[in-house]
Amino acid sequence: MKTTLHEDAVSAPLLSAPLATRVVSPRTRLREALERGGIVLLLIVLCAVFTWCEPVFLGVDNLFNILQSAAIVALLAVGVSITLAVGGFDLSIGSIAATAQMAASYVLVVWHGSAFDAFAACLALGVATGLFNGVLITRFRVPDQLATLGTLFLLAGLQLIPTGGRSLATGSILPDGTETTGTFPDAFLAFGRARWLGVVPVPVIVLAAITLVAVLVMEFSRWGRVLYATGGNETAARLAGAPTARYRIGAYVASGAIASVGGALIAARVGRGDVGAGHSLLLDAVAAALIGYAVWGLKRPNVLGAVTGAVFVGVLLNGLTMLNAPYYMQDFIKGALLVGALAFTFSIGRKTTR
Amino acid sequence: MKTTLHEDAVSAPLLSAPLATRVVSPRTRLREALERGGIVLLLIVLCAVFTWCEPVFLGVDNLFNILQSAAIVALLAVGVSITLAVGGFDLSIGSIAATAQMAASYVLVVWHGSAFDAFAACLALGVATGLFNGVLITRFRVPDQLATLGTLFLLAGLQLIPTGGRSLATGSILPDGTETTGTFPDAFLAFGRARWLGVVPVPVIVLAAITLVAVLVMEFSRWGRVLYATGGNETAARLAGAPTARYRIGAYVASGAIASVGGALIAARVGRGDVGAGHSLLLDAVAAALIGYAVWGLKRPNVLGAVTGAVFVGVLLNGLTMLNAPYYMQDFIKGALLVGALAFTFSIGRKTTR
Amino acid sequence: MSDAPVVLDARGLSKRFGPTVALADFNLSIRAGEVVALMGANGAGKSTVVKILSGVLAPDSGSIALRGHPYAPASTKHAKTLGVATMHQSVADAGVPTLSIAENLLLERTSSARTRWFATPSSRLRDARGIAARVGVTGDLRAPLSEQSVATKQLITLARALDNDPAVLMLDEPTASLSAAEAQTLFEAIDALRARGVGILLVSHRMGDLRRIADRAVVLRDGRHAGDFPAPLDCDAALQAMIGRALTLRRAESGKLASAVDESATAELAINESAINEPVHSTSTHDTAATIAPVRDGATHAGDTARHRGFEARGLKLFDDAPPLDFAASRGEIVAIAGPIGGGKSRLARTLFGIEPIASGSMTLDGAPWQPHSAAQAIASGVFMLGEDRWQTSLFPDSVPFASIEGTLSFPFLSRWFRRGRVARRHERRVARDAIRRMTVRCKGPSDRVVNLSGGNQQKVALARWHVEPARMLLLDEPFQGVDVGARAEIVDILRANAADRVTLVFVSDLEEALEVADRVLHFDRLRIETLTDFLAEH
Amino acid sequence: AGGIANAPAPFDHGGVKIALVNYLSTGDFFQAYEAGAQKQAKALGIDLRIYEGRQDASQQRDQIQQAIDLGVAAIVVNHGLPESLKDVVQQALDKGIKVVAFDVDLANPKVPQVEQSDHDLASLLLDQAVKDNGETFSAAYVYVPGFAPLDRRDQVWQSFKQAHPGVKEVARFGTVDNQIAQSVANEASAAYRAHPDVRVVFAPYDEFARGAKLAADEVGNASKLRIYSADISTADIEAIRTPGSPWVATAATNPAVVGAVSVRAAALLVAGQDPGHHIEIKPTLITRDDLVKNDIHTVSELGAKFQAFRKSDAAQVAWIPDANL
Ligand SMILES: Nc1ncnc2c1ncn2[C@@H]1O[C@H](COP(=O)(O)OP(=O)(O)OP(=O)(O)O)[C@@H](O)[C@H]1O
Ligand SMILES: Nc1ncnc2c1ncn2[C@@H]1O[C@H](COP(=O)(O)OP(=O)(O)OP(=O)(O)O)[C@@H](O)[C@H]1O
Ligand SMILES: [Mg+2]
Ligand SMILES: [Mg+2]
Repeated sequence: MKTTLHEDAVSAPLLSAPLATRVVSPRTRLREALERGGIVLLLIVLCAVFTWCEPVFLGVDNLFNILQSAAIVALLAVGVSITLAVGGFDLSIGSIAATAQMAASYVLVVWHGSAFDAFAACLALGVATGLFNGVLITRFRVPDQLATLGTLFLLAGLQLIPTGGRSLATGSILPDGTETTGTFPDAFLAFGRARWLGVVPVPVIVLAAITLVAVLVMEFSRWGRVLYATGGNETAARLAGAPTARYRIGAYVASGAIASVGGALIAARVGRGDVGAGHSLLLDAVAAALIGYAVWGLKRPNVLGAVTGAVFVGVLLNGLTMLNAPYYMQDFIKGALLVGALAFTFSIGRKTTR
Repeated sequence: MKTTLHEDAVSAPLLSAPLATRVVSPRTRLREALERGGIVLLLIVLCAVFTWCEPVFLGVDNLFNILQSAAIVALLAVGVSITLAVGGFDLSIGSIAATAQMAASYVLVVWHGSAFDAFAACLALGVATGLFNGVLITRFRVPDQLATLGTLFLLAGLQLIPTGGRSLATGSILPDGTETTGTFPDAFLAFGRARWLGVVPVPVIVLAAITLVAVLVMEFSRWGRVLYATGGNETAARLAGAPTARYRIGAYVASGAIASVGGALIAARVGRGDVGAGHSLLLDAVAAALIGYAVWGLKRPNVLGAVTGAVFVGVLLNGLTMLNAPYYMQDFIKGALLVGALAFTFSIGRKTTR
Repeated sequence: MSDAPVVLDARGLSKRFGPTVALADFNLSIRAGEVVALMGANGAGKSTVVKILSGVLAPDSGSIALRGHPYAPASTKHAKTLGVATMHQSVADAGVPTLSIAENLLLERTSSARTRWFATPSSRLRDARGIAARVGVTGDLRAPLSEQSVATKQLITLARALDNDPAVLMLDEPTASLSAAEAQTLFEAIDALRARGVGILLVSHRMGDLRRIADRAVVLRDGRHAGDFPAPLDCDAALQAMIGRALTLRRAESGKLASAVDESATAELAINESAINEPVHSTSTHDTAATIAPVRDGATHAGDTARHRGFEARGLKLFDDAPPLDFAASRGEIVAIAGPIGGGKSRLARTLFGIEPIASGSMTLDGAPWQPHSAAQAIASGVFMLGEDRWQTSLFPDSVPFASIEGTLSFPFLSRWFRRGRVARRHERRVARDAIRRMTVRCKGPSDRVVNLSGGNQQKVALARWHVEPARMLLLDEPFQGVDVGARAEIVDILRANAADRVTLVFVSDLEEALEVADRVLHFDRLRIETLTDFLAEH
Repeated sequence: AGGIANAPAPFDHGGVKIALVNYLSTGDFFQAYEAGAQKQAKALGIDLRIYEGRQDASQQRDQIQQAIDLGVAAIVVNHGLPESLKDVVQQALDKGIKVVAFDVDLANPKVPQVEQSDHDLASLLLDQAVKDNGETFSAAYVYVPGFAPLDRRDQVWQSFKQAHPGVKEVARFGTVDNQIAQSVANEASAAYRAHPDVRVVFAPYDEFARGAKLAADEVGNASKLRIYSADISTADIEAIRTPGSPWVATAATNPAVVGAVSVRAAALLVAGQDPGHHIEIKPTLITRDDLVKNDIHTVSELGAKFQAFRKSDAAQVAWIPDANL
């Protein structure tokens, strides 16, 4: 991860320029502007095109609809970005969300728990998994991607066991033959379905809130600085007296918790424990998080970028379906735009070396 | 995946490898032996257990059957390992395999091509994709994981277009309404189904051959050294005269080609082109490649480890199915063993520092 | 002075790494306001001492007292909070390349739980400026650290060390990559601390520096205490204690290698005498000019004769707006290109090596036009370069399977030696053994991992690499970084012994080093080149 | 698209927007289903908007909402999870949009239910299995829970085992990892080796059956085995026909027909006519012998032989032109 993504750290001596001798020509300024705004610009262009072809696209309902459909992926992407920032990589978010979703349903349908209980269960699961990842990585020195991949499989299996692999809804049969009797309370369903003032979907509000907090922490708080420092050069951070291990664990706990909130949202939207849910979440979230590198030309993991990335993909899919592009074209166009946007952003910001 | 570049490395003790002429206590020697053999040992224990519960397990047929089922994941894992060695990470292998498999079927069923044509088409596709990845990464400076993720989506979509998202077999309907008439020639099917001397499945032979070549190149040839050097410290490698960019492209071409062979094997075995982005292939391959870090206690990407990792998982699944473990237990146990083995291997190899 | 209270008192420290005894029963005490120099050859154990005192390593045995209380730092953080600040030898550990200078300066503060959790970027910048001021770093603190020169990185690290007013400050090779002027700023900072009663432990290979500020020198040899030397420092005695034999510096003249301790030693002393009270830079160079420079410049001023065997640059411009460079160096000659850090030496070196484009002008090698366009091509045609900062430009991290001495040595020549691809370990090992012998690298064998070598020995390995094959031109960028006097003398010998049939260009920021190694010294700053005499005439 | 003469409004001047919201799109069945729907839509001059399904229930919700925003005349819901659909469907109905559901029970009087009866389908197969193998045999069962059709077929299998104590389920496996056939084959061959006594494989999904057959060929116990599966495609027919194939029977409806029916039902609703609340398409049992005897190679030839398979007159009225599938 680190080696590949922060390569300028390695090529540094080739670029070394004495402190504060940066002469900025208008051309470079334009280039930098493009580098910063590249993807955002593309996003705006896209919206324009879609609106032109299908006016409904710009309708308030539809825009919130897009945000809503992007919300869950965006949440997970925020989580991944945080772990990327500490030089890690949480591959388990997808299955955390899926498992949390099953857990919530189990609490509601089998244990007749309240909406609160279900939500608490989700969070507990997310935090626990995050701790588990963190400890594996810091105490047992398992490489991040390896540890979280293990957790991925672990959860993917675990979530199936209580129900014997079946989906979980009122009246579904448990392995022991009993039939479930609990139901999803409206309070819980509202969490995923209600709209504030009948306009803004709750998931969007949740996303906004979490994003706000994450941005504050990552960009403006000392914790965020230490997280990035740990990712940039753990030894240096440790020598500076930062409890890097604890921070890394923290990052995984955070991403676990956020992912589990995503899971709760899924459960609330679907209204049952769906075994198939969230299988494509991981890749989409990672895609969003990595697009985030490019969004503001920061070339480092960042929360706002990740969210933008998720919305970007959401807009694309929504617009394309509106234009009735066959679904098999959608994946392709998604990929093509992704690759194009990236090639553009990264090559434009490239410095000449040999 | 993380590299530390510095002098009297504060973390040097962590990295310091056993030295040739070092007086070691029997305890350390045992520890190092475990560190090296940990996972292999576990593998043997597993086999023993399975055999004890189900004697058929150790039958020659079944063993080859395991190898056959592990072959494709193993192939992809070899590819990933090569890209990991240059400090990259090829996330597109899964979809390369899936697409190659469709391509082969298309050549056979729609264009009535020969087995050779189909195979050539696969390879061409793999090499082309590898080049594409490599150029994105080296020329356009797109971070590896980002570039290959883009390619992943690109291919996932691309493979659907010719058939409009349908699977390809004799008699499937193309988007233009025509019905396909070609068939899979036996020559091609044999590539995935035949057994040498009626015992060794061809895929296993293919795997063995490719592994051998890969190991020779990666561990014993100068090319392998440049690859690892590029991954370790690209600047140093470049200053020492290595055409690092070309080597990185090379690595991706190699992994692309290998993945496409995997795809051809799938097509030949199943006898049709199944749509599907090959996400599970990707995950399993990455898992295998990362287990490879641990296998010989090398803690770095390595081909032999990756193959062992794949076989490890293959044994697990085969054995569990024999014991009639419900499929949802399999993922769980897979994950548990994975995590356990890794925590073990990595923590045992750790030396005390602060 | 001597009645000042003892702030740090270490007794019987020992540390082994496998079979290597890095430190054996070592005692050290530092008084308030005292500057103690820790001297020792490469691998003597200096960094080990520093690491133990700063809580990076735990001693195998021994006890430490800080201000009379037992002191056993559980971690670097702990050490810091107890009042022991450290500037480690490796710049790479020092900062976070991906973060801005400001954020690096504030790393300690952000890491400490006592800091307020929220801060606007602007307020951060303000705080950072405050810290930067202490060591005279100015300018845009938002630039990423990765774009800074080694010197700037070092100054930033020091600034951080000073920030949390320590009782004891340890500096491991602080001046290794500092120009005289920058060293001066550093020393002033140290003087200020001394006045505030901070105890200081200074590890350095530069006699000049030590004589300038050390109150006392403690010498280590092979991890053992080998003598205490009060100020004024008796260099010869100290060096002798360090290396265990009378040091014989070679007279700086190409060809003959007559040993003559007296002249060059005194020459060096001459420099150092004057270095004590006056600012190092100007005076020392004046003396040098007086004693040595004219002779040197007289030696061989390779003119623009046609068929000139060697390297020649005509109207070479590194940038469009840079002055044209004209200079030549013949085969068998060692030319030092000396000048302050950030003057463009590395840039020039990389240009000659062919990995930086030239704006205009021409270069010739042995009369034939020299226009390389890649490292590979340069190496193939016998032009080698040793980059500055070994861990960035030469060595491979331990995660690389062949990051052993032999693997590091053979890497550039794999394609030359093993055309058909298969790497023959035996050949590699033979070459490595030979190199280890010639370079006197302190190690167990060719298969040693490079990370486990001491700084100086790592540097020797990096240098040795470019001596396993004959070179037409050898470019050395800061080859003496973190190399002790003894080793430096050895390296100089090696360079001379092999200089006979090649052009050797040494790019150094330390004049002392330049004078020791070179037949001829060219001064280079702001991309402008001139002979040392001309340069000195101007001053 | 132009309108149809003497069709009720709004079909008389075409351009009616209808949305087809899928839960799953991949796989032969759903592809054929979509194709059938497309054809019928074209015949009716309908502008059919197809929403891809990625087996993601919450996405399906979003898509229905999107369709509502788009102002379609009717929505065809193809599969899905009732819990996640009921409320959004209600929203659609409230907005006056007609809704037809295929294979997902929305339990809403306003919503006609098109169904391929999985119950019948499974029982057809199992009865055939008993006919072929007698009352007592040990079986391997390929099943992955969590997919509505498979779960419904599973219920039949469970009650079947109750009713036939002679039937022993000695092995159970299954996976939906891509490529499904290949992953199932890996498991199946292990199961066959561990349980040589297996005579019957109940694989109520043709991807599963393909894997089971592949494994049988590899292990070499094809001659001792009979595989019973659901769904059919030309490729399946070829696989069933191959000499010595253990795949002896499959039960299926023609997905294209089902697709067409769904669209017709929606069209009727839009035209203000009643397609009836419960529209069922009966599955057909297709045995190896049928295929060989009648020399059937493709689905279309199959249609020629089996009336029920080619076309269904469910939701069929005079003014609706034939989709000629
Ligand atoms: N992590 C380690 N593992 C094994 N040996 C080590 C390790 N660290 C240091 N050593 C050995 O301990 C000895 C002392 O090393 P140290 O770095 O203290 O020397 P030094 O005095 O700092 O030399 P230099 O001036 O070159 O930096 C050396 O022989 C070195 O090889
Ligand atoms: N684009 C440019 N145009 C003109 N001069 C430049 C340009 N970029 C850098 N310089 C000058 O070139 C010199 C080299 O800068 P650099 O930071 O590479 O120093 P350096 O080569 O690392 O110096 P040293 O190796 O001596 O420490 C500096 O004096 C700098 O002012
Ligand atoms: Mg040192
Ligand atoms: Mg330099």
